[in-house]
Amino acid sequence: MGYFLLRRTISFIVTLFVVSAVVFAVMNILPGDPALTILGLDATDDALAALREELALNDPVITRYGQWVWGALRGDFGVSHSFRVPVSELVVERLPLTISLAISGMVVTVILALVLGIGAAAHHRKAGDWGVMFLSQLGIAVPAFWLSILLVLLFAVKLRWLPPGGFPGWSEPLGAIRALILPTVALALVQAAVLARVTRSSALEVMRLDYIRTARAMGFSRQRVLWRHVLPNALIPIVTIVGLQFAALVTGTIVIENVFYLPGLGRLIFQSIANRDLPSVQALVMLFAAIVVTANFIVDLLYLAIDPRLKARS
Amino acid sequence: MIKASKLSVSLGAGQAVRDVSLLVRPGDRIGVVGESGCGKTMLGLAMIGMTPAAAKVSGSLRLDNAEMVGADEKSWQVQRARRVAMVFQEPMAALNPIKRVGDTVMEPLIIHMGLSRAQARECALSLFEEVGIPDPEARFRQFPHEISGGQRQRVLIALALTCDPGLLIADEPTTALDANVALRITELLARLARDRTMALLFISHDLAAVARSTEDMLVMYGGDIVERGKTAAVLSDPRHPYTQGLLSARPRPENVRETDGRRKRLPTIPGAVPPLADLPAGCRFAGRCPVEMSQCATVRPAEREGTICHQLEAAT
Amino acid sequence: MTLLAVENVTKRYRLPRRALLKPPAVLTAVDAASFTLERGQTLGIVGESGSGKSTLARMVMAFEKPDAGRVLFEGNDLAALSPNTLRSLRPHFQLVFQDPYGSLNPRRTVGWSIAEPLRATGQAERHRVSEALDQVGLRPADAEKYPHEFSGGQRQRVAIARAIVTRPSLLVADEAVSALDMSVQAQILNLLMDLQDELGLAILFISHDLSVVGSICDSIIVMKHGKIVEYGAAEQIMRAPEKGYTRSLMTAAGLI
Amino acid sequence: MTRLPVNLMIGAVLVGLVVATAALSLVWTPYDHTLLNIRDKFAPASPVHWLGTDQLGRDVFSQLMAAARNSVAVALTAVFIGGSIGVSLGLLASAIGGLVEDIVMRLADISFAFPALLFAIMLAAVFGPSLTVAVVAIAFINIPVFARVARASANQIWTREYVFAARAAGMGRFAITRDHVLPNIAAPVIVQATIEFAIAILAEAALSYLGLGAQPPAPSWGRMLSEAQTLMYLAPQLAIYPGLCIVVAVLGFSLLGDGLRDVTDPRLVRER
Repeated sequence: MGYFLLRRTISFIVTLFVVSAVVFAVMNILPGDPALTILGLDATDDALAALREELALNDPVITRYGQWVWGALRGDFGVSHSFRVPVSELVVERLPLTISLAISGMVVTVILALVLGIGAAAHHRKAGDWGVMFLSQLGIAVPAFWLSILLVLLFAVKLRWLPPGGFPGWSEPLGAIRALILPTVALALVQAAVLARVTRSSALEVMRLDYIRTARAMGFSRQRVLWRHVLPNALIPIVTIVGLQFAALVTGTIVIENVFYLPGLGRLIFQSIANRDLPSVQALVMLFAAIVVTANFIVDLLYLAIDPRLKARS
Repeated sequence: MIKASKLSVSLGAGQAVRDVSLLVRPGDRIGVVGESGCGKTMLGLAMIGMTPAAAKVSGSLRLDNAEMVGADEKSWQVQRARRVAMVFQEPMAALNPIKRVGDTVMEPLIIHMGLSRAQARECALSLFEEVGIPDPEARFRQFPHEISGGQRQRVLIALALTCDPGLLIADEPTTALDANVALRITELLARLARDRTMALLFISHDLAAVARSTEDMLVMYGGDIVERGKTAAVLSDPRHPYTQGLLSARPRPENVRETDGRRKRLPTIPGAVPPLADLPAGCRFAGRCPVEMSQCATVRPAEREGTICHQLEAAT
Repeated sequence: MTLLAVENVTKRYRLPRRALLKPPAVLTAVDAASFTLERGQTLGIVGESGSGKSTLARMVMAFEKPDAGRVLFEGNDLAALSPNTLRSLRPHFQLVFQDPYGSLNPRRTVGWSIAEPLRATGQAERHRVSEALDQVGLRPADAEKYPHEFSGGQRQRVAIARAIVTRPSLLVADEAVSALDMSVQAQILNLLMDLQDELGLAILFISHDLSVVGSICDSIIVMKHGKIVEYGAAEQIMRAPEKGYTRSLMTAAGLI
Repeated sequence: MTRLPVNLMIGAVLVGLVVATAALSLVWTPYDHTLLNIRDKFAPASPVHWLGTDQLGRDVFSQLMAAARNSVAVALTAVFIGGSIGVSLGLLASAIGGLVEDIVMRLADISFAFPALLFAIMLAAVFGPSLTVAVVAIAFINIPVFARVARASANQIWTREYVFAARAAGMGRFAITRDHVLPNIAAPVIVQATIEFAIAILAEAALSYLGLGAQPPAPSWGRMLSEAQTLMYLAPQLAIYPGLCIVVAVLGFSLLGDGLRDVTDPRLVRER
């Protein structure tokens, strides 16, 4: 078990480094001259030279990569070209919103999906099953941003129950929560559709296995077999998908923040693109990728807790 | 006491089990023999109410005095919790992989018998001992993948014993095991049946195992019981042509050469078991039988002295 | 020349590492096994699961290289041959598997599958496929059918037809009758004996079932934990096994 | 297999509808979808403009048809590029095994750290947003997906006894990949491609909505939605139609993919 942990941890760290190298390469080597990208073709030579100096573009690529990584490890992501403040300050300011959105979205997703998925499996080929399957099939096909627009049309424009967008800040807790309800629902419904399907098929898969037959042969009730024998085993593939979905949710926040004009990292990244602020984009992309990689690492650790066979095998 | 009369299991167009009548008394050890597709597993499943959803069960099956054909899942749950238990072929697959084997065996004791955890633990440990699991305390905390195939099958037998069943159905319990281990599991099942005066239905294609563990045996072919009787008698003096063919097709490593030094060929039954839906309506063995008569394929033979065969019917 | 000579063959597998500092455990699947098989003879290898009998078969088939020792087929050390030489030699030693369902490509006609060894060496196919089907008791017209149209026993016949289509001198049968029902098993065993008489095949017959091995083999190897525990003439071993382990296997098989 | 599953048939009909519309838009739309007619802006649905006009008086129905073409083209290109590279890598990894397989699969693992959106963001920051950026980003995320599917299916085939038989017959790796592996992994790869097609249409819509994909005046359902969003109080209907189109297209491909999986995966067929 210790060995498994160690191997996963090493692979986690290696992955982070490879990811950082890819991000750095795309943002610094692909454009040829980042300074030209930032300032545009009509920039003067002097301005270009000044910017190259500021971003240390005259150093060898390897040195620049090393400095970037070293800085990032200490929490220093450089200075935003457009806002003229350290990127880390921008991140600290906006991260809480993005994280709360992602986590509340995940919680709603998991609860909804487990209940619907297991329920559908328990009523395999009955009306409830078809209903859940139909809804989830539909949910998978609905883009989150369109669902958001529909929710806004209904709850903000027509019923006027909730605000159509914007964020009053955490100093107004009630307003903040109201502002997050529609975004959370939009994020979660689509993901729950996917997860409910996975849950259902995973449960059905487990239900066919011999040890479920054993449990039935012992005379346990349907409910007991379902919740005590099927569910724990069905969780193993579900956890994988939850890990992948957290990644989808985190990038989903980028979209949703733009739909609802929420001042989180997703808005920031688009402002940075519009401003051609390469240092900020680079830092933010790396941050999002790191969150995704970390989520997958946590999923691997969860496996250890769920599946005792792993400890033996690895 | 368990009594099946005219018990049938239909699957689509075919009958996996056809009009089987069977009486099982406490302490009976009955072997069920036949090749794959003969209906022996389906018979076992029918006796514990676990035939596949697509299967239709008809006829009568009485557990003690309760009629179980057409009974709902709830009444079957009660029977499974108290009266009948089943052990399956693949011990690895039959155990919940993420549950410690001790917890697996304790579960029915707590749920069905209402024991406390401590009592259940004590009881499960003594069951482990009864089925011959060495060092039960240590095994108790292990997961199925951590113990050997033979130990897993013993755990499953212990699990089946938790409700002190009147009938234990063992479906090919030794097929997935090595010969030496299989032998010991066979002996264990026979001993448990004797010690507990528990009925044992031992379903197997392994004639040697059946010979060793049972007193009575049934030979099945195409969903019919084609022959039944004392195990020793059936094996030494088979009467139905199918049983005769089956027994002689068994490879026997003695007198393996003809006088000219060539190897003897094994006697065979021609052809193969047809799919369920293609079985002849009369005697199921028609079409492969060496002593077939004109009416065999269409007319069902009646049972005489434990066997169903037109030839024997004609002889008596 | 001896057809097949296995000399002191050893195969080890590294088990997955469990701890960082300890070296990974090593499983010796086959431990210094030696035997010979002459043309036209049948040698049985019996053992329980994990005895190393299938590993031995894979090395004889040159799917794996031994860690020590040599496998000599017609005097050629299989592990030392270049890939091309090995390929040109392959038609002479062929293989039949346990599972009649998995051993044929479900998307190809059985005629296509039977002809595969011929194509591999660029030989003409047609009449050889018909001939092979005939030899295993199937009709030449069956070549156009797909595997799912056959019963388990017939599929095993097809697999045998594929193995003999190149007229090999050695047939390795790895649990070739274990998945079959008793009545079909007898048919396939008879077929193997017929083919042996007809074609002068040598058969390396691997099985967990001592009664099968005892009734069709000339000599027998009993393996346990990778080691050969008993090796001798079949009649001799079946009449008077020397080792307790062999005797226990016989007891378990209901032979004593 | 006498009856085709319902999802397959519904999926096939919806996909047929979308593809036919896209094809038709190449030769005919009721109006030129770029034709401005400011006087006629926000026209309601009528026999003249079947679904009305937008804020610049363009015919909505014509725009939706032209956008179908855009969606299908982007998805087709991206899935084809990503799929061919991914399948080749997967087959290679499976056939060679060892270190090559390890490296390919580790890279596939790592590339899952970049969802299409992140990749598109990077490219858009460097090259400026364009439809090409969207296609490249979607193609890129398809590579590891197909590599995994191809390798997993291929590895299964490589352990089949008929592959051992082919090796025993003297067949080489290339011939075995051609004769046995490829035909047997075709089904899972096609199923995956259909599902990825649905995902690609969703991704294109999202990227265009965010302004990272199709640029005006190129027609795109996603871009139409982002324009409609600003006019939500004025003309809410404009925010409905493009979304419905996306749902129909995605639903069609995802049902088709599920249906294909049901008929090609023997394990699932038995369950039915």
